[in-house]
Amino acid sequence: MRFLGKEISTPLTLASGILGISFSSLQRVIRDGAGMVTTKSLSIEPREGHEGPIIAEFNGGLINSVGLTNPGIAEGLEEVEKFHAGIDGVVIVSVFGANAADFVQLSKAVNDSSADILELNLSCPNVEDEFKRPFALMPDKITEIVSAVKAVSTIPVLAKLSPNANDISAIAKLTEAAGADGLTMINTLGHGMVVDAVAKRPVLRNNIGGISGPCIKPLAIKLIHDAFKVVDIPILGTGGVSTGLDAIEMMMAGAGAIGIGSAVYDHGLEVFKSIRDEMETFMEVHGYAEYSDLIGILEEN
Amino acid sequence: MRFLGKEISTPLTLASGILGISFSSLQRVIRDGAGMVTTKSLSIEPREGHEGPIIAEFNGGLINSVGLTNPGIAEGLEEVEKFHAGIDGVVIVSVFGANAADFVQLSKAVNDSSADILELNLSCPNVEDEFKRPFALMPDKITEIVSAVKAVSTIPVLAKLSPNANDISAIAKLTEAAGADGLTMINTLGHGMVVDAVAKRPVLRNNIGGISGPCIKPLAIKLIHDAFKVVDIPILGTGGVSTGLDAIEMMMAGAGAIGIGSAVYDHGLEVFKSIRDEMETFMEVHGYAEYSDLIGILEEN
Amino acid sequence: MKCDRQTLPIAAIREENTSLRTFTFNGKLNAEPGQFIMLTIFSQGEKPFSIQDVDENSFSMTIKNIGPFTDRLFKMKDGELVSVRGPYGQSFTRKTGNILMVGGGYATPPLRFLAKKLREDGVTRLVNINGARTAEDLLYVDDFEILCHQSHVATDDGSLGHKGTSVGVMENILKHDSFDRVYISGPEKMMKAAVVVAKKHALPYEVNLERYMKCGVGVCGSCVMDPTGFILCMEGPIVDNETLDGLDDFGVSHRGKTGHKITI
Amino acid sequence: MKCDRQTLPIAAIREENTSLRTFTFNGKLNAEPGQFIMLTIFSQGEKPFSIQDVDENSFSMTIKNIGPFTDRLFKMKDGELVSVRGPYGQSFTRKTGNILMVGGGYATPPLRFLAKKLREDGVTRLVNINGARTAEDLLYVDDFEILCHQSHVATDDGSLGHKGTSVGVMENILKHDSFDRVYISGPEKMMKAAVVVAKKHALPYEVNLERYMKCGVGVCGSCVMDPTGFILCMEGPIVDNETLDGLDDFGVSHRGKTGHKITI
Ligand SMILES: Cc1cc2nc3c(=O)[nH]c(=O)nc-3n(C[C@H](O)[C@H](O)[C@H](O)COP(=O)(O)OP(=O)(O)OC[C@H]3O[C@@H](n4cnc5c(N)ncnc54)[C@H](O)[C@@H]3O)c2cc1C
Ligand SMILES: Cc1cc2nc3c(=O)[nH]c(=O)nc-3n(C[C@H](O)[C@H](O)[C@H](O)COP(=O)(O)OP(=O)(O)OC[C@H]3O[C@@H](n4cnc5c(N)ncnc54)[C@H](O)[C@@H]3O)c2cc1C
Ligand SMILES: Cc1cc2nc3c(=O)[nH]c(=O)nc-3n(C[C@H](O)[C@H](O)[C@H](O)COP(=O)(O)O)c2cc1C
Ligand SMILES: Cc1cc2nc3c(=O)[nH]c(=O)nc-3n(C[C@H](O)[C@H](O)[C@H](O)COP(=O)(O)O)c2cc1C
Ligand code: FES
Ligand code: FES
Repeated sequence: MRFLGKEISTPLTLASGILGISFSSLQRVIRDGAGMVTTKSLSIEPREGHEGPIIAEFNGGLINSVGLTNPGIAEGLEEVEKFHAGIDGVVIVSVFGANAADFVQLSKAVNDSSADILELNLSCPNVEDEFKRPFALMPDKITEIVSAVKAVSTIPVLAKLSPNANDISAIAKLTEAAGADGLTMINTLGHGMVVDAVAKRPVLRNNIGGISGPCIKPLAIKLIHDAFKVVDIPILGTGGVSTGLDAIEMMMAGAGAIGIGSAVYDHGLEVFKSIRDEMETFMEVHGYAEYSDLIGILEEN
Repeated sequence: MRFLGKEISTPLTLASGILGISFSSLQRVIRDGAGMVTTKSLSIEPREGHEGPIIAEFNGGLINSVGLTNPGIAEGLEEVEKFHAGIDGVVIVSVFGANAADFVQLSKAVNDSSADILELNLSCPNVEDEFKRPFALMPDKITEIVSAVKAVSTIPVLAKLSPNANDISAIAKLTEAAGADGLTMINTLGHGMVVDAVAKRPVLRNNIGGISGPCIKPLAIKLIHDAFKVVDIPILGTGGVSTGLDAIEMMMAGAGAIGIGSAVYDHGLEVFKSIRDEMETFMEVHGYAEYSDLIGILEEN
Repeated sequence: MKCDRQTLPIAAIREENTSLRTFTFNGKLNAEPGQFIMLTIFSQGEKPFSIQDVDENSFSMTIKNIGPFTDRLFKMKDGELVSVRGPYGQSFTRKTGNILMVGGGYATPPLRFLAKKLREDGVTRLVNINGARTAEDLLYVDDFEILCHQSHVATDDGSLGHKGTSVGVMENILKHDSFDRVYISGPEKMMKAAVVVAKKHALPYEVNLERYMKCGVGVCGSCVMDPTGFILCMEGPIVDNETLDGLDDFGVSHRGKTGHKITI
Repeated sequence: MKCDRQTLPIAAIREENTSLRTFTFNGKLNAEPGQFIMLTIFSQGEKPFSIQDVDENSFSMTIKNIGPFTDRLFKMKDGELVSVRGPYGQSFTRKTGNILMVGGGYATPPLRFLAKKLREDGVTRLVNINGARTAEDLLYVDDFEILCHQSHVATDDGSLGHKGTSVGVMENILKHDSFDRVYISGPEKMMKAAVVVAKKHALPYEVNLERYMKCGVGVCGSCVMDPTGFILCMEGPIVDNETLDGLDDFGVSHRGKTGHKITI
């Protein structure tokens, strides 16, 4: 199948922020069965991110407050070069900045690298103290950043949206209108707090974190479906997928490919193979020939 | 302990929409160990609500699109009278209307009944097609409705807020400023879609529903804590509580009492006793004498 | 997961009479007699139906065309998809010994399933009374003939068997015969009458109640009965004599679609 | 749940020497030698530490005061709360037979735990080499004396035992003695040297690696090693000879707090 013009063997994609710092993890995830891999979100300067604990579990998912730890765009792109030197695979480079100028500078660097697709992280809930509200909740910011990036990018651009948006259809439409080639939906849901009752304290050092995992799947599917109905650009559906059936449901709702994040935590990297196998079995039983036959075929009641 | 001036034996409260149509269910829940019970949200006229399926499960919780089925305020309040005729217990009557005038009319009727506390459901996500965005997302509507109701109500008034609000601190503050005696937080998270991949359709007849259950607990706790920091009125904390530890965490975050909804689905009405027992054990082990010693003692890192 | 669903094509449709059809599905259902499922027709709605038979890999319900949902179902053909969740609720107790069953109208499906199971259990003696308005309305006449040691038929118009109600037959039988337990499933008025008879003979009984059900899983409150707050979908629909004594609503009132109370 | 936590008061603090202390907690930890836990000091942060001992109802770590986190820990007293999650990672294989252990500096804690377990398993012969800069820096001298059949000590300054490194002692011993397996835990340069020696004698080995760890559960990528993408926190920290051969980073480079690569 194809996604944003790239030939991929499966729609399964490593989501940003999971392992994706080094070429070696990215290559490994491709070998373990992903069709595409996303790097951790890269900023102009290196970032240490938040102190630990940066991750906590609850009944239904995870909260994390990694805080966009990354070695900076220059070193990040070196890893992308090494990745491509060793394996055939599609790399999505995720970037984030404090303003449109940052995003443009980052996008230029990514365009000068061997990256296949650019993803704009407009929606990280873990740096609100630093950067205020996620851009993905502010229509004018989305338009400004996406159109500025599109003016300099020749590789396809994905805009990563937030589940906290109150009117996702409007956001999706204006993101498309600003020139985005595709949407990544959804980032983590902001915010959750997991409490340690014995210590009378939040578990995360940062007190709150973004919510991911199985529990956000119904939210992700709903938002993806809403966006699918109003845009023509493809959607990299992400949020709570951990089984083949999850992936199929999300593709039926409108996703053109599927991001996998928290499931790696829950099930290890083998999850790519198991999801792929489950998808294939379902497709065989129910008579779907191609992954692309699944996209957006959901009928509302 | 006391909540809004009422003496209650435990902080555990039946949340609105769970069984609470008839005096007999409400009495039963009190007998099963709740300190307070909330009625299903009552409107001026009877409502059939949505066709089924109105409820679906997913890994982490429930989605529902009951659509505010209720026999109308007149018959609903008859049940409240019968309730009080047979048992000692605190009843919170939940109401919702299409505008401030409806809320005032409903509140007058509730004030004329034996109801103990009035709850304004400003935040049901299941009737957006009918009533547009939940009032709880619109600051001016909250102010209008709450202050109009307060002008006619002599019994305490709880305003039920939505987790979809982007700035809960602001919403909580203005709800308090409008005169609310307390906050109920949170209603279900809007919206989720659960898909039946074989049928290629959403499971719910109404396609989408509000999300509840364990998976919304971190969101609820975070929002309750945010509100607790900025208001002086008590909070009826609701969202994903199914164990004693859940309840304790939520009280530490700032809840003055605890609503229980989806846990009744997951564990039956015995859940009130089991939560109470688990709370008592924890309090004994960790040296808390009173439920009220738990409220808001969480320290941020 | 209580709401786990099976989405299945209709495998077979059998016409029982002009208004009743038996729908069979190929799927596993681990159900006992008296339990029910919630059946979804997509874009239409969801309704409760008793299970009338379960085999290793199939199960079936007998359904009366009575309104919009069932009408839509009657228009469907083999191979069309519906969705089923359940089984829900408590079943009849499966007692061996000397057993009487009294059924009426389209409420007999669970008794058919029960009869089959009781025979498998090696029941000592199983006597069935099958009532309906007319011969044409009677369900499973041949099945009960085969499954029971003795099988009686009653029709209001006398078009088959005894002229009168199944409760009338029950009274007659109890004059000269005794049983360990009676299982009753029919219209509520008929069950009320049957209970009076059973009480007179100090015969333990179980009845199969129906109330408006929206969720089937003890959440919506639609099926709750006064004054005990009995949750029929979970704690019923099969109710034994002791519990039934506490349900003032029995034979008196039920709740409609909005939850309002209606006198029967 | 991989991130299940235990929040516990410090039960005991034992001073091992000026910079190393052993912290004991009363709690259950189902851990094997070589595994580690993530330790949280509230409002401070979270760091990985190897387990040096586990008893029925307690466990302990030996920790070096080296920076802000450990400094804060060293200021804490009995009874103060910390939080622990784990155990994480793969342990040393527990082989019986003829076993050599080579440890250096503050990396010896897992070897102490291993020695205890191997003795419980009935190891045929257990020989330990314990190295440090000075006598004062040596850990567990008495423990190893008791736990092992033979226990050697090496200090850089010769203040106790052999003057030189533990790897020097290893070389000497291997000249006249042979083993089934060697377990190595120390600074990476020392382990690199020990591996060369082990290879020369075709002696199977397992090493205990350290990399910057933020999550401990295979998510953040901080500890991943090139070029195989080996996830040290989950698949290590104990690494056997075959796997280690694939890790070009061993002894060469690691990643810092931002994930940037640093040459060792
Ligand atoms: C536990 C249980 C088992 C049942 N088993 C069978 C069965 O085996 N065969 C069969 O034909 N019918 C059975 N019913 C009744 C069946 O659910 C209704 O016939 C069906 O819902 C009618 O829907 P409709 O839209 O066709 O008719 P409508 O016009 O909507 O209703 C006609 C009548 O059906 C009943 N009804 C409608 N909706 C419901 C509901 N949600 N819950 C309960 N009753 C309802 C009411 O009495 C109503 O007056 C059972 C009901 C219950 C509660
Ligand atoms: C699997 C494993 C087991 C360990 N076992 C022990 C042990 O038993 N006893 C012991 O004293 N130390 C152990 N360490 C090292 C321990 O984690 C660090 O000493 C500690 O994190 C230092 O933190 P700090 O703030 O005091 O010092 P900092 O000033 O933050 O760091 C000092 C040095 O400690 C190391 N370090 C700091 N943070 C980390 C981190 N998150 N992950 C890994 N290394 C880090 C780095 O080498 C750094 O240069 C272990 C590390 C790992 C990965
Ligand atoms: C530990 C962790 C780190 C993440 N880091 C990033 C990031 O750097 N950039 C980004 O765009 N999304 C990040 N995300 C969000 C994921 O890419 C994904 O959108 C989200 O987790 C939902 O998918 P999931 O439920 O499959 O995890 C992170 C998620 C997790 C759990
Ligand atoms: C089936 C169902 C019906 C509900 N109906 C109502 C309602 O009528 N009015 C209302 O204010 N909240 C309603 N709610 C929301 C609950 O009161 C509660 O706020 C929410 O479910 C979160 O709590 P929980 O996770 O404990 O279920 C309903 C929830 C469920 C699951
Ligand atoms: S049908 Fe909903 S509680 Fe019984
Ligand atoms: S420490 Fe995060 S992946 Fe190993």
